[in-house]
Amino acid sequence: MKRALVLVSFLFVGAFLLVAAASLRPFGEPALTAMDDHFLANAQREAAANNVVTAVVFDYRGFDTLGEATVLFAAVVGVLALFRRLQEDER
Amino acid sequence: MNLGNMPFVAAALLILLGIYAVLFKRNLIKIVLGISLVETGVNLLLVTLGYRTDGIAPIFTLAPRAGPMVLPTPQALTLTSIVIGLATTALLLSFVVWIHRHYGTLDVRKIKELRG
Amino acid sequence: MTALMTQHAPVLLIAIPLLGAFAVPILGKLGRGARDAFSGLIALLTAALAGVLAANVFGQTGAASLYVLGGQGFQLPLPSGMSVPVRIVLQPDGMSAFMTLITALILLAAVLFSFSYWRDRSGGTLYYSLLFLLVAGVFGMELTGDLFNFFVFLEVTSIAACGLIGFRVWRKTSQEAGFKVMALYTLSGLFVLLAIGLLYGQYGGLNVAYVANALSGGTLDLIALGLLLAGLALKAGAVPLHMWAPDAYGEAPAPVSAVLVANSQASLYGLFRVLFTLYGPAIRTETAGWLLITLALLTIFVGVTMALIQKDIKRLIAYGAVSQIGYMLLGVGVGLAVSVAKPDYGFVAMQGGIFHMLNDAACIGLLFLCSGAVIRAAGTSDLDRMGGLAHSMKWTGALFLIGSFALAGVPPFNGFASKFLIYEASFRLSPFLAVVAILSSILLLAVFVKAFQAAFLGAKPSVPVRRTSAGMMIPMVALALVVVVFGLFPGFFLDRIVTPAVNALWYGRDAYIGLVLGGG
Amino acid sequence: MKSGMSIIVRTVTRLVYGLALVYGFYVIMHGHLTPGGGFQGGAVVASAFALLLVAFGSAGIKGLLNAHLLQTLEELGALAFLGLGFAGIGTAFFYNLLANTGSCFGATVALGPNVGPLDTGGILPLMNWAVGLKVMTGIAAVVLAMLIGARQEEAE
Repeated sequence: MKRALVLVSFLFVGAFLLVAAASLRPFGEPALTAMDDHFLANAQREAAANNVVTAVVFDYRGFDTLGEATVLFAAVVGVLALFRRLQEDER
Repeated sequence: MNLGNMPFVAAALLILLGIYAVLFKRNLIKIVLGISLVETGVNLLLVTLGYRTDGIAPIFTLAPRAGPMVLPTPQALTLTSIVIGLATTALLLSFVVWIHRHYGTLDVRKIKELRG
Repeated sequence: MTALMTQHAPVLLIAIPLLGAFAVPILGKLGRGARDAFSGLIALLTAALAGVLAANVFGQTGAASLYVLGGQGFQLPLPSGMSVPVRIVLQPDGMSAFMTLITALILLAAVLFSFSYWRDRSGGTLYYSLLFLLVAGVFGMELTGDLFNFFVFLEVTSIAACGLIGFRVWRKTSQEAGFKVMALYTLSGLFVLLAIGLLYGQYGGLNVAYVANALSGGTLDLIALGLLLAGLALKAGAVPLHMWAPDAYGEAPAPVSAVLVANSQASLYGLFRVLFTLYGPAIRTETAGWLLITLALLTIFVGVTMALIQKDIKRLIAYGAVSQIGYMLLGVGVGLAVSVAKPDYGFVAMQGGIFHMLNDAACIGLLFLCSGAVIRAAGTSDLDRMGGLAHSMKWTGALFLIGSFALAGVPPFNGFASKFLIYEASFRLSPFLAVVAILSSILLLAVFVKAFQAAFLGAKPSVPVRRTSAGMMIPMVALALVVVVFGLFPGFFLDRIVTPAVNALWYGRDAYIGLVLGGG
Repeated sequence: MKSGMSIIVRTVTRLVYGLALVYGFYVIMHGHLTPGGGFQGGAVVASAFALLLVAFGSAGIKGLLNAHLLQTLEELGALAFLGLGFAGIGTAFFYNLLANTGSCFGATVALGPNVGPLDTGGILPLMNWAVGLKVMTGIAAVVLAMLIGARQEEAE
């Protein structure tokens, strides 16, 4: 019973995803690229960086990168916390 | 459905494979692998979204020719999401280590003290 | 200094807890005193910043404001005649400011409580670091005006929360819960990311206002909506995607459970933001509203009935918390269902649902802190094996009772103020909704009174109990004061902070978009 | 297993890890010019650490690396990154205040394809270094902690 339910939901998600993939715009022809064209045209002038991806990562979307660094920090702190040295009464 | 969309469909299939593993596998490690597969599929979708036909990498250092460049934003997003995937996988595997230590097994059917 | 704080309050609200999280492990090497003092300072500063932001936003009756990160000027979303905002934007409006107030309140209480609750445990600095990371993520989710940024902060909260859930590694169950919650949180995050990817692929932008303006409501938009709703409902703990919630709330340390409630509410905020601001008229809002109402009734029903059969005090409260998510969904769902015609009672329903977020955070937070004190005193979390605690813990018992009454919506506590609005408005839409909501509340009262009786009444326990220390008592009393004051003067707070928050969701879509894209 | 892996693995590790370190630092340093950056370079450096750990065991590198030191360095990296964000707060948080100023990393770039002068990018190279430090120490700390955790389990 439970397995059947899981199977049905799996098939549902599958159909959902395939429809999404099929109804996306054609591959290789992005329609609206104003934001990305701005990056390509101005990264060298505004961020003085040849690598546009780095300019996006650290300049235009620097706050995302702070969040990303934070995620990694959280994972490191979490793993260190899981393997920390325990006290006697905590074994 | 046009065949030009096959890269998106491939990414969707990868996501589905991952979800299949999460739902139907009984070994915790395999579930972690399934989650990683879903992450990879989503990342693949993001990158394919940024492709422009005949585009070159968006880097000006010694660029081979002055042609159209692929979109840089999806690459930046993918970079972020790869690091996030790494972080989740590390934490999940740490939990797996502890679960193995406590329960002596990785079989989800035997790890069910939390019910109801 | 004050100008700096006022102008940059939105970003500082995220950056200061992050600073705390990064610096606590270093300062922790100086000893416990330095660690606690620094944590307290960061928590106070954060709360002050939330207050400043709220004063700013509510001073302008909840209108949205902008903060452009890394721009030439922080209030300039579209320099030099561009049509797409290219930088990440923080866009706090009434609703965001309201949510940050809730989070700051819970953060203060949790940190204060942890000072004594976590005194003789190992890994204290890591604990505070994760706590601040969790809160920074919650603030980020509430303030950001950028889709991908929202996802990043969602993941910050997921990972920090799971680190905290599994923190007591010596408990088998905490590791099981940690794995389960992390797996589900990751999947929910990936659903959200997938939806964001689809929207980006379609419209080439990530700014909420920009995408909201461009949305057409086609097939792909609806698929993205479905993914966003599934991901955020899972993270908020709405039935049928609630299976992680009791494990998470039950296995986390008590103060963390309180913060996790704020985390769930941030996801709920994301859900509301998606429905009202991102999509709004682009979808058939009646259908979405009734979907939300169905989820709400299921959540209320399952939460309360599962709470009935719990033997573990924290899991019992956890199911209570799940059921309360249902009330918020009910209020907002009723509002969404009628948001085209905009009748009066729709606004009232929204007021009830939104106000209930604050009330729920306060009383569930209070109950979780009480449960922490109770478990510490009795040495067990099993209700069948405790009893008679009232002999030595009168005050804790009284506070637990206040929390229970407030949760069940008994006047004059705050839960009544918001639940009454929800009953009243949902009755206007369909009496059936109100009946289910009221009956469930009564049942919930019975559940909690039974739990109170099991834990506090009865014969004096034979072993001496560990009394609640003053350091734990202060945050509990503070939350109880919030519960009582909001219950006694609901009108005051309804006018000052709830109505602007509701306005931002209910009427504010055009202003939200216009602020970024110009025009109106 | 206690003292690491076979002689072949150890020898190859001795040969390779120096190269991996150099390559990782190169990727970090040229992050604003060539493919790569702080995260990628940090991951390469961390993989060199991981290689050492796998080949020689946690006993083999004792004294060279310990989780406390790595953790502290990681926090410093994170703080440096946050600090660079704060540095621009006069204009806006995360404002690139060094780009095109002529000072440190402040040279302007010729538009279009060029050879890529290192002295550009404003605070981007600094951020790359901060993130690189954070990632290399963070991942190394995770690997070390998990290795020690797995060892404890074997011992039990």
